[in-house]
Amino acid sequence: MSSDTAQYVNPVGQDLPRLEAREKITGRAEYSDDLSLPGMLHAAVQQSPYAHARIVSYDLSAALEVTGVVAIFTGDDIGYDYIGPFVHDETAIAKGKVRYIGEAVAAVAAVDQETARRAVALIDIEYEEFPAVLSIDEAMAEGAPLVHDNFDDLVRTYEADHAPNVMSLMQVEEGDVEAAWAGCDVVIEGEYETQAQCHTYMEPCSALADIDANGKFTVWSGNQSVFHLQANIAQSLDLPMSKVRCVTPRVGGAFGGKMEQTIQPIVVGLTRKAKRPVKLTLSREQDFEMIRSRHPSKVWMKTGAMKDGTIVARKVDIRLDAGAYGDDSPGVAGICALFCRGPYHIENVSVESRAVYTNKLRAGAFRGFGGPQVAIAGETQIDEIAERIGMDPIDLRLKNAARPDEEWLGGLVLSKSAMRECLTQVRDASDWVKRRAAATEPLSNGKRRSIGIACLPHISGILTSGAIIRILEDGTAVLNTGAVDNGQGSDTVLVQMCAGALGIDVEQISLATPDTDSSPYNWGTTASRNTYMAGRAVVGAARSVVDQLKERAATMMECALEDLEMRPGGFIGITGVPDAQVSYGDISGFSHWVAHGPVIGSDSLAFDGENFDPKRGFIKGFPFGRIGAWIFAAQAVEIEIDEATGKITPLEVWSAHDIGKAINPASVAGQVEGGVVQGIGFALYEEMVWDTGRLANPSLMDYKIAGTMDAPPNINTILIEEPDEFGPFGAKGIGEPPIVGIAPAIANALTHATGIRLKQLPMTPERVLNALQEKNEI
Amino acid sequence: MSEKIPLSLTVNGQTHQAFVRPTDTLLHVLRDEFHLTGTKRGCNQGICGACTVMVDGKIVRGCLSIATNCTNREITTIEGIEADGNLSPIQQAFLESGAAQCGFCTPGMVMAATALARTNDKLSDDQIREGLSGNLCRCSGYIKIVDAVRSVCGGDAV
Amino acid sequence: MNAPVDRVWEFMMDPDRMAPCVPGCSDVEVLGENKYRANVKVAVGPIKTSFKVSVELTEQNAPTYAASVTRGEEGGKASMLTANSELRLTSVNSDETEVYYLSEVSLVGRLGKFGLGMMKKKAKAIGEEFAESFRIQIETPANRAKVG
Amino acid sequence: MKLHHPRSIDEAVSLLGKDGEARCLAGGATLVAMMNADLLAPSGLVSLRDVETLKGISIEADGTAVIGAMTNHVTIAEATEFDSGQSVVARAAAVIGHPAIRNMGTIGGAIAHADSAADYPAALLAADAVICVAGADGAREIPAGDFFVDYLETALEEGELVTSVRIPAAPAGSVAAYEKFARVEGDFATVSVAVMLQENDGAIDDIRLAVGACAPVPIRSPDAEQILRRDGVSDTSIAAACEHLAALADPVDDFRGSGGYRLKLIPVLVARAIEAARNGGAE
Repeated sequence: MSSDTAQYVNPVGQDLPRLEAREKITGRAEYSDDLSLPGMLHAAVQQSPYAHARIVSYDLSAALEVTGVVAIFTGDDIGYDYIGPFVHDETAIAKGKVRYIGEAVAAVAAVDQETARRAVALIDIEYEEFPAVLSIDEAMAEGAPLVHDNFDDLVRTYEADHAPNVMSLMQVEEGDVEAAWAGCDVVIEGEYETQAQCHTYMEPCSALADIDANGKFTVWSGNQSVFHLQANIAQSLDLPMSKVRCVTPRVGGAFGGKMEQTIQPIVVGLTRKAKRPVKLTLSREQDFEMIRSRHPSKVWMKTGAMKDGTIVARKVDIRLDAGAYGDDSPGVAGICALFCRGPYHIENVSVESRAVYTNKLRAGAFRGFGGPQVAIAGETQIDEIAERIGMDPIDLRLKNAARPDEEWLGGLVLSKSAMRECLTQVRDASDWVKRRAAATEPLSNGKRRSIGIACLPHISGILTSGAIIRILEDGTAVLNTGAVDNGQGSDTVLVQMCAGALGIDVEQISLATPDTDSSPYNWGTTASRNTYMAGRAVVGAARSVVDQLKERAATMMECALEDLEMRPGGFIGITGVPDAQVSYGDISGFSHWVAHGPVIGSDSLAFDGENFDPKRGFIKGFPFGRIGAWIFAAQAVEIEIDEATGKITPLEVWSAHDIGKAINPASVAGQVEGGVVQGIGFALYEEMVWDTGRLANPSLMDYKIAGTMDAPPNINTILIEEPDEFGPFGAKGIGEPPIVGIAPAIANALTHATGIRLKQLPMTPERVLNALQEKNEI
Repeated sequence: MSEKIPLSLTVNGQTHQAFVRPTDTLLHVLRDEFHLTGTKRGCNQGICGACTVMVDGKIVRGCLSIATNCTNREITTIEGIEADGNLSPIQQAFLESGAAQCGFCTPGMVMAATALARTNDKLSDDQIREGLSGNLCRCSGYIKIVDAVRSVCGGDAV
Repeated sequence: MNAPVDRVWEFMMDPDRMAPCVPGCSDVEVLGENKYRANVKVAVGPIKTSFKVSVELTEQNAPTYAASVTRGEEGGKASMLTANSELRLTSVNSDETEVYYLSEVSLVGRLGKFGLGMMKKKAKAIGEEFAESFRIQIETPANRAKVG
Repeated sequence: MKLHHPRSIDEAVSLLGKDGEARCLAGGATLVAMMNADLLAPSGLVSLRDVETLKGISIEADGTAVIGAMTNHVTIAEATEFDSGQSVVARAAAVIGHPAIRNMGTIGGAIAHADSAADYPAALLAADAVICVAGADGAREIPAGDFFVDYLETALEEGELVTSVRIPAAPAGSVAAYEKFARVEGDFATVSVAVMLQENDGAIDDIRLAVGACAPVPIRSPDAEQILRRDGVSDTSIAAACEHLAALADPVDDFRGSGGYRLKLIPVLVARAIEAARNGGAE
């Protein structure tokens, strides 16, 4: 059973294949839409044709006459039971008003897909159309129509100033920015615009719900937190949480898009009325129109520096287009404000960051969580400064890079961070100096090659997690955390850590699937926190298990507790006496059948880093408390530019990360490679386009993500392992940073080669060509 | 609603039968009638490639194929790629290279890679990327997928 | 238009004479003061459909300005369109009138998800076809007589 | 709703004659996508799968290449039968969508759908192709230039179907190329240019230049070609020629690029297409 102490290999740090790889490559992995239950009904939804309107009435008669229709769910079936992570402003399905085109207004459950679709179209809804606000400027204009006219009455979980259609204003003030400009030799100022990016997880949202004889619901769906989902469903349908059980089958990607509820409340609402299992799976088009996107943003930024490269001051105004519902917007606006300083030491900083309601699809969490919106402004201004003072961009960054021992905005301590190593290693690995110099020479084919750099701060951690480990009779173990693996590989990493902490093999651990009935708590697969937070809980639970094993072994071997040691391979032995040992199997059998009872270890924790220091500076409206361990990255991208068409082709990427410790280096590389290519999509290809209030490209035909021919053939992942003192085995998270620096690195490479500076994303061939022609006209 | 008619298809060497609508797609029939859910529905417009299956050995889009037009054809899905319970070389390579992340694109990707591997055993990276260009993946950045395919049918020419 | 502003106005306010100028328009019904209903056939290649539209004059200042809202839907609400239109007539001289017509059309549903660029061109083409047949209608002597 | 499997063209034609709303099912690559998007709901489908006479490529005595309507893109892309001028069609076929789409899609289905941003239309125009169709009143031949009528509209009458595409032998020694610019690989073209070129020590004897995705139908300008024949290939002659092409263009504004941008791309792609043709079709 357990392997021999001598030949035991600790799985931590090993490139183990995913635990579930085999089921995924054979087609056996089950995602929500692959599930079905006896008597299951199929659902379809009707979407709002108006960007802003009052729902006057529903006429369900025609739909109800359709044979095979079992239940209809509309706003009339619920009260004003609002949900939302920061502002409670959203209901299970549109009620009273619709606030964006595509919003779900009515749903039908019927015996089959076709019947449900036919019937839902027959629901006749009378609307009273209101004027809509379709942009940040329209929304903030004097006397603009209000997206939420009852905003003042809504529950908010944060303290921030607000204004008409402005749900939150986050303010940061350190030093004296206005006074500081005087001492600057160079001042760069600019306005930047970023677009709505669609998560485009490959699995469109799908949910299946069932109801038992006691009125308890079970919900299978793709999500990033069964627990958060359970709360959202219960609250939005006025159910006790004990009547809602959430389970997670395989999830086909999420990237932030499935952190809040998607369609689960609608499916449970239908199930409640139908008293039968109901499944709803969105079409790709509906998923585009209905769920959420990355926040479009407008960022004004001004940065000042001295001749020697010292960055003295930065002032920023951030406006996020939050769409029709609050969702994670105040949080994203807060992170924008906290990250827009960049990973630098800047004495004087002043930031205002607003989340603004508009009558468009809600924006929410998306890998990077505000980082990409401010990085394009901040990191291109650093390059502009470098150019103006004639300094190498990497040298300038190194000169100003925040030191591990120093404090971040608001007084958060960086502790161990490898910002500088990220920069120097990218410089060396990319042969930076040589490629930078070569960039000025046009190639034989008339195109140009260039390389650019960007670096970034992020955080890993936040909030709470738990873990339970139970030793089975034979000495193998069950690990249960409730952490959802969206495909990034956290299941494997958590099991590797559990095995490593217990000194046994991964094959000897069974991982429980996330289930609100049986799993301990995990706030969510978000904020790059599973490895860091769930991992810490796993290590804590393992420690407790080992203590219990020793206690029982002491009884078995009639020795003192302190004489015992854990031995790799699943043994507890007497220190200094090699053959005096008992296996976990023996101990567990003894515990189950003789004394002490089963070995069950658990741990529960909240992120316990420092909070803001009110004495240090002025911070108002930040909706989080302690936000996690700081992680840094530096990314260089080499591109080829076709100056005749404006097309930018990414050739190679170097991405260095302050990872603490890579529990599974191959898996980390996979995260980096995927994040980098999403960053390339954000930089070059992806943009949700609205036309007269409607999303005009809600399909993979018209909204383009990178394919094999559009992604760079070479992505070099560089891992800097400077162990974090609290991280499990010293590890920190990796999920988000890889997406953040790509757009600014490409923008900087473009400027280096051509002199043009794009301030709007994506950098489409058309925008590049227009800029090149404007430059040549001057 | 149009009348359902009996349909018999050969999938992975076995005969499957169901009553379907004449316009039902192969993807719909595989998943919802034959309960072969390994083939995924990602866009239903032929763009993402998650529904890639083989018809007479050639990869096609399950979502753009009319099921009743696939009679008298040999249909192969991800469920038919393993050889007597063993992973195929491509599947083995996907396993070892860590090419599957969320796994939703993986069945289609494995089908496209399998078809590619059958064409030649000396493919350049460009040929591999071209061969997989119709299959979108949002997790991996394609690096490990291309690594996996290269390890099976990559040539010296790169 | 080679016609006096009053006649252009009168013509434009008369659904029975306007309808034939709108491509594919049929079954015009007057619902009441400044409210009409009609059926409009549209085809984009093989995609052939018809919208039940209702037009409401929301503002009028004879004989120079009118604003209207047009709402329409395909059977089964597969697509819905909303058009906010503005008409301005300026008398150039006794028998010439400058006609300014602006219509912002918004299309949601199945047709709103498809071929943005092409659909815009189609809408523009329909608008031009309308303008042309309108001009012919109002400038033909026969109609002059009717109105005069 | 019924799906038919005729075995001959006549059988297919009579089936189409019986039901005006029925549509031909070729590869399905475009028709089924539109059905899935609820854009089309044909009352019947006439599958051409089993009509063997519609498949394959043959060369007639005079060098004319005859491509059966049911020949898929990959077969055309890999065909060795074409002369170097006719190969413009193969070059276009090679960049349609992705491998699975090229396995499914057929030339007949693609041109009957007549997407203005598709790849065949410009190539067929440059190749002086003739579209052969069959209907209740018999067969007829339509020059590519007359076949494409408007967005998604062709000269096909109700009840007619495309049976083959005839590509005349290109002038001796002519070369060809197809240049496509797209946002990402495999997307529909933002602009595409097909060229067939016959040169004799520097002088251009014959040139056919067609632009795709810049108008409801592919465009060709005799004046543009005249300029290039007269002045030879130079930046100035290309610029002058492209002004004539631009005059015929009426590009859309959408996420693949604004009309203005598409016009800017025409001279760039024309120059590259000519260059590529001279280098044997390779860039």
